[in-house]
Amino acid sequence: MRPDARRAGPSLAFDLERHFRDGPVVRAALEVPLDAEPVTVLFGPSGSGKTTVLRCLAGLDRPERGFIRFRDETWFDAATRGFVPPQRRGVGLLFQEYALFPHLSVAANIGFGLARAPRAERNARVLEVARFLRIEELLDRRPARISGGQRQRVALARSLAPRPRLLLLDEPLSALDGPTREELRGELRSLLEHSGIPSLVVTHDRVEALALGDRLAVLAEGSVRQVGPVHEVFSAPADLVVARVVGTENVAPASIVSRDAGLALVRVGTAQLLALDPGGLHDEAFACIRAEEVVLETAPGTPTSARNELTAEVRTVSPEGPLVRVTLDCGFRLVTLVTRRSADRLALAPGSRAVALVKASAIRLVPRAS
Amino acid sequence: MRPDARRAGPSLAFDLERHFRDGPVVRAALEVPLDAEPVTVLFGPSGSGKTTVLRCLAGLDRPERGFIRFRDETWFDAATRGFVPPQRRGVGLLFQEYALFPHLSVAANIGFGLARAPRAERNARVLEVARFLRIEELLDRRPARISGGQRQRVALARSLAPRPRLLLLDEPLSALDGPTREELRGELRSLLEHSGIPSLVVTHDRVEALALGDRLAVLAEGSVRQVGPVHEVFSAPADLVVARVVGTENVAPASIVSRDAGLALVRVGTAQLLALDPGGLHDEAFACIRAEEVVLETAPGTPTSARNELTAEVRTVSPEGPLVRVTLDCGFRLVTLVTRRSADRLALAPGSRAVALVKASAIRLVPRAS
Amino acid sequence: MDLLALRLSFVLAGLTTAALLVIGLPIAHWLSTTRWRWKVLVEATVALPLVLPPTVLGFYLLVSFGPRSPLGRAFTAATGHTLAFSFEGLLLASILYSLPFAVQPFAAALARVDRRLVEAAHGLGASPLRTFFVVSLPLALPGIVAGAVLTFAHTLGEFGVVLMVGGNVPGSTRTLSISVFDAVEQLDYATAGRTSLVLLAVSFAVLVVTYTLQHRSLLA
Amino acid sequence: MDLLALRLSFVLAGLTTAALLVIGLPIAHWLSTTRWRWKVLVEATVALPLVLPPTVLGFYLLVSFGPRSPLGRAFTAATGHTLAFSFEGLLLASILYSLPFAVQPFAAALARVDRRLVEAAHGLGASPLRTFFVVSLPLALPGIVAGAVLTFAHTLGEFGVVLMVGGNVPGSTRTLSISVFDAVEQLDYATAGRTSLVLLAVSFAVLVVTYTLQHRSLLA
Amino acid sequence: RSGDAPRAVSVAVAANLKPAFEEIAAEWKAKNHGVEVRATYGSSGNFFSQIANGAPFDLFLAADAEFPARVVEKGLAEGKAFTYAYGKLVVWVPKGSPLDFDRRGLAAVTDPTVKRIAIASPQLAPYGRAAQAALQAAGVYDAVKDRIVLGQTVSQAAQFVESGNAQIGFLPQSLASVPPLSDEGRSWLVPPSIYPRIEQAGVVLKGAKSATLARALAAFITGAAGRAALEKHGYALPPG
Ligand SMILES: Nc1ncnc2c1ncn2[C@@H]1O[C@H](COP(=O)(O)OP(=O)(O)OP(=O)(O)O)[C@@H](O)[C@H]1O
Ligand SMILES: Nc1ncnc2c1ncn2[C@@H]1O[C@H](COP(=O)(O)OP(=O)(O)OP(=O)(O)O)[C@@H](O)[C@H]1O
Ligand SMILES: [Mg+2]
Ligand SMILES: [Mg+2]
Repeated sequence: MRPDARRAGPSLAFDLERHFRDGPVVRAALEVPLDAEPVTVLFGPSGSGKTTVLRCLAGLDRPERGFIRFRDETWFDAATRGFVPPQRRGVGLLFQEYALFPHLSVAANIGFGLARAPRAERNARVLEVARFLRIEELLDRRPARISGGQRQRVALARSLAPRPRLLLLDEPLSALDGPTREELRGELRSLLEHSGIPSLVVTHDRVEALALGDRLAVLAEGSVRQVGPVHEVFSAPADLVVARVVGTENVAPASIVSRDAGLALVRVGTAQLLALDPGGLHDEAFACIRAEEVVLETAPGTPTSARNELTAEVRTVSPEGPLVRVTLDCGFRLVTLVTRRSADRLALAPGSRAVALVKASAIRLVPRAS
Repeated sequence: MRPDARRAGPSLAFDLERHFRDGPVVRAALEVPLDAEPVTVLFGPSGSGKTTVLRCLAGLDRPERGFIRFRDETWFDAATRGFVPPQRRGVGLLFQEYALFPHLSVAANIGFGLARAPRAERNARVLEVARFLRIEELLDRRPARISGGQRQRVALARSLAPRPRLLLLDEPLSALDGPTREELRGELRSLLEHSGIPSLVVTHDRVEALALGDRLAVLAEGSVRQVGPVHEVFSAPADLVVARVVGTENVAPASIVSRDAGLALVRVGTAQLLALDPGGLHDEAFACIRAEEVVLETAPGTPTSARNELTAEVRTVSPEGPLVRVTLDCGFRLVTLVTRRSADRLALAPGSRAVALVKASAIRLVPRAS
Repeated sequence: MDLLALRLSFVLAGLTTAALLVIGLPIAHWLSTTRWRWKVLVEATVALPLVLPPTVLGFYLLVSFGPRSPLGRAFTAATGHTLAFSFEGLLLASILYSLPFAVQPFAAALARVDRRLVEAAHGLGASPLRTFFVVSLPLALPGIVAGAVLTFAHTLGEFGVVLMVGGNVPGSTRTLSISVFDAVEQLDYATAGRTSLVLLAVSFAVLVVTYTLQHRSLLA
Repeated sequence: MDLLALRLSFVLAGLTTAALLVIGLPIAHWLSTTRWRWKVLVEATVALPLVLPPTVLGFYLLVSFGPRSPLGRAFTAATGHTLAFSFEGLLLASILYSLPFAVQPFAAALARVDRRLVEAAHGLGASPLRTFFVVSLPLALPGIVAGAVLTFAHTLGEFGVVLMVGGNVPGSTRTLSISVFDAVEQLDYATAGRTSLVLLAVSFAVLVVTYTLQHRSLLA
Repeated sequence: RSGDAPRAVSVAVAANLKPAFEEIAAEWKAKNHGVEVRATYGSSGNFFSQIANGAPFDLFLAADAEFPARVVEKGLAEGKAFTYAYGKLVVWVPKGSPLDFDRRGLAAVTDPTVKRIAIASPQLAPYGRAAQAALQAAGVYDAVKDRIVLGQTVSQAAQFVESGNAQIGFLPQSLASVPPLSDEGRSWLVPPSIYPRIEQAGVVLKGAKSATLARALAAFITGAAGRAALEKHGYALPPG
């Protein structure tokens, strides 16, 4: 999405470049609509520039080039040297490493952004946010005297309390245990939905991205590679880089053997696979297959034109949460995820044999050049 | 497991109590064998005392009561006031918030614990560990000039580099993106296995616990509630608290209607369920059911004595990573996880009807008193 | 025991310290945040008053307070009396002479305040002024207290500049340090000892209270 | 221009600063880490030498260096000359007098070093000594430099104590500050001005180099 | 260093004597084949404290008679104290001052243009005591006492007037009769009858490393050559 092709409604649009001395250049361009779909998730590998983007949006870093526009305000413009200082942007930023004020109580930390509100109102708001994040018994303590996960929640509370115009959350829930995290994730989502505060949330967790976000922007190798509804980006990564980032388990080099009626026959390793032909491909491509799209059976079924059946040998079997990750050799290395029940039923073990079923539509071919 | 009932082989055993001034009391007792199964995962809700336990083991905090024994050394004993200072424990601690030396380069940070090694050896080791963690291009930078996930890896590298006698890792991979995390998780596991360094790893991630750990210790409400093989603890939580902590999705109050031949008939909400009778139960209990143990079908099948069939109405359907989380009303609120394919096949949508199948053995009854 | 001089000494030391908090903190803040290439020059300059013997510095101040300097003339025109030999002149001289004692520790302490906390404050809408007072200043407190204590104690003991600029006028420029000095010069060791003891005791009390308050504020 | 005095001044200031790094850092370290209830008393005591006028302090030092004190007698027995009026005595007096200038900023800076970093160093097997030199000290550098600069500059300018204890002996206790002081006393302003200028210029150069090195070490 | 035949003598000299003593020392050195005179100039009070604590001076030339007397009293002296000069007090005013002392005498200090009068501290300096006594004798002390500022030494008093911060200074003639003061203003001799004599005495110190040389120098100062130099520099002489 090109941020300069401006939408009709209000939006946050930026296109920026930040150069680090003996470090990389971070480039990111994005336009986020502000009138609907409040939560945009920023996804990207470690070191791709997510924090840098948030810092630039908050006004704590100045890009070397580009602009930042929020609604009809220009927050930054390298061309005109325009710069709105952080104080006047009304942004709530949750720092990745919290940056809590060590000399202030938890309550004073949370209330810091409410300096202008009358005391009673401020206290009420602090209590409200603290309750929401389950840290109300910690209000009198200093940050050094609470736990890591508690600190993260205090930092989140501090950024939420002033009801900012834009929320920038850098891994808001990463230090929390599963149950707390799930609970807060749901409540945070409904809070953001109801308050309508547009938010940019950095997370490394696919589940969190799906649960929190409306849209997903993938930042990798110095630029925003893809933007779209979360589910769509996960299931249809635009290129190899995105596929890697969103964690497509199988990305294998594929050469196109033939094409026919919207399908392509490709060779992957020693196997041949039928895949949807996205068009515009050269002979060399990557085949991306999500692990959970592979079905395992003990015996071959009825092959159809749109389904691949691969006989395979099981290499490894390892539990992964509610599922079992099975690595197969079927002419190439194929990782699959099956339920524990299926694994039991199929008696999967290293060395045993199985048949892997993959729909042609589940194999996504992406150009190799990218 | 009572730590004072000492095993034959070498072990790390502790039983400690740390009192915080206007804070909670953290109690933890555990015995970890050191001759096999190198990795013990410490699991527990935010604020339960995981960091406190690691700090006590590293010698940075002094418990008010109890003892810490490592092999045949007594590191701490409140009774005799014995205390081995951190320098002499040979422990590698990864701090939850990294605590990198801001004035030293990444290389100097990683090499800090190798002060006694000759320069060349030190450099080689630093490079080796940095390569392992994919941070070798950052060696010359200061911590302030790298990203959050990079910092976490530097901290991990710093604790691994001196080949400590005991590793204490406080959320070693929490700030990393999915693919990097998965990769490192696997490599860390094999590193720990091969080096044989006994490790205590704090994580909030079930997948990580399963993938990294041999044993799981659950710390909650001020004490270690359960210890055992990871999978076992996840699938058979000893009590309600553990069930909550390990994230058993369904924990519902159940009253026992009748017992027969190792099975118990319980009422949950308006439904009646057959469950395994663990014995020793009073009339009131909790029924714990893991979401992925529930199978959804469109129509009832052949009921068996050991299988419950519950007709249900779908309430919500929400994607969660590779799976879909479906909340049902079947006389009580039942959360299930199904593959995306199943969800499509069953055409699950709010308001639609389905049948939930739950094996009696998948329903775990835990006493209500705990 | 010269009570007038005792009072004067503490008033002078107190006002000098207060003035250097007002003047020194902005300078120190600037020094600790500026990225100007040549700031080392300013840093070095700030320390220079110390290098001159106090009476010599006092002499130069005396000249620049005199009727032949624009400053001296302006002051006399405005107030009717000379800057030299007045309490105002004494205060001004003390402030100039003690500047390094205040600014150096202030700047050192402010330089070590975590930038991320300052950024966090800005991000939460705090003005630079509020950020300074609510974040930087409390975090730099030990250094600020060190600077204030040095200024205070040193002003109490100073007599070189004070003597030169003040002219030893009882009640307005004759400080306790001059009394002690006079007593020692006159070989009146009993008086000198008594006066020193009072000076030490009162200062000790002031310092103990200051440090206790500082520790409270950091630990509460 | 009294080159002997110039050399002596810088040697004295340099040695005093060096000595106070050696003596002051352990005291400051202790002050910044101890949890002893009464440490405020020590903190306050450290500042006390400042409260006395330099010549008065000098007088008391003179007495305690003299032949009637055990210290003075012991020194004379050991070296054959008196502690007073010798370079050694001068150095000792300067160290005592400048103690607060060093210890206060040192302690303030060390107090603000993040405890978690110290813990991290201990956890990585670093001895308390190595932790101090490799972690605490570099992190407290601005405060250490501030203390050292104050000590150095102040020792250059000091003449009250120096005059009293040193006795203005050319080549061994006559410092440049005394030369300037003498010149001003003799109303020999030309010499005073010239000497002051040299003192200022050399000090300025030393300070600029110090600050530049400090910034380098923090930013490199 | 301190060999059998010392070639140097160290002298503690009152600061006001510096110009005169430099001349005397140069002359004496020439006569004694280059024997070094190590002079330390400073305040007599300081010198006394230092001598009492073992300062290695051979000869002490004070700004008054009291300190040498105390040295003798303490048994630190070799022989008796000797008076080598009497100080003369002058009133010094900068060039262009309208004050006319020749006509009005000391009463001129009450002139309204005189805002500040600089004298040395009467507690510390004999010239300060003399100035105070002179003002009292002239009957103007009470009228001007609030305008008096005290210098710790006569030099400081001189600086107060010279810098223009005070309009009148009571100074030793020895100071006022040489540059820079002699160039920048004029002085008027206060009649010696209205203030106590400012006796300046010296003493040879016990344990002097070169007592012979010290005694010889003392004799030289009180001798013809010394007297001539002292007189030239504005001191009155004891009956010789
Ligand atoms: N001050 C700096 N100087 C030089 N390079 C820097 C600086 N700050 C960040 N970088 C580099 O810029 C890149 C982007 O950093 P950033 O912190 O934005 O990454 P991130 O996407 O937030 O990563 P993570 O998920 O690990 O937090 C990284 O490669 C980092 O090493
Ligand atoms: N210095 C302290 N003073 C008072 N209470 C403290 C202190 N340090 C920790 N606590 C409290 O002790 C409990 C345990 O803290 P700890 O840091 O060990 O938790 P944790 O299990 O590591 O949590 P998290 O997963 O959030 O990091 C928390 O409730 C915390 O608030
Ligand atoms: Mg980041
Ligand atoms: Mg923790």
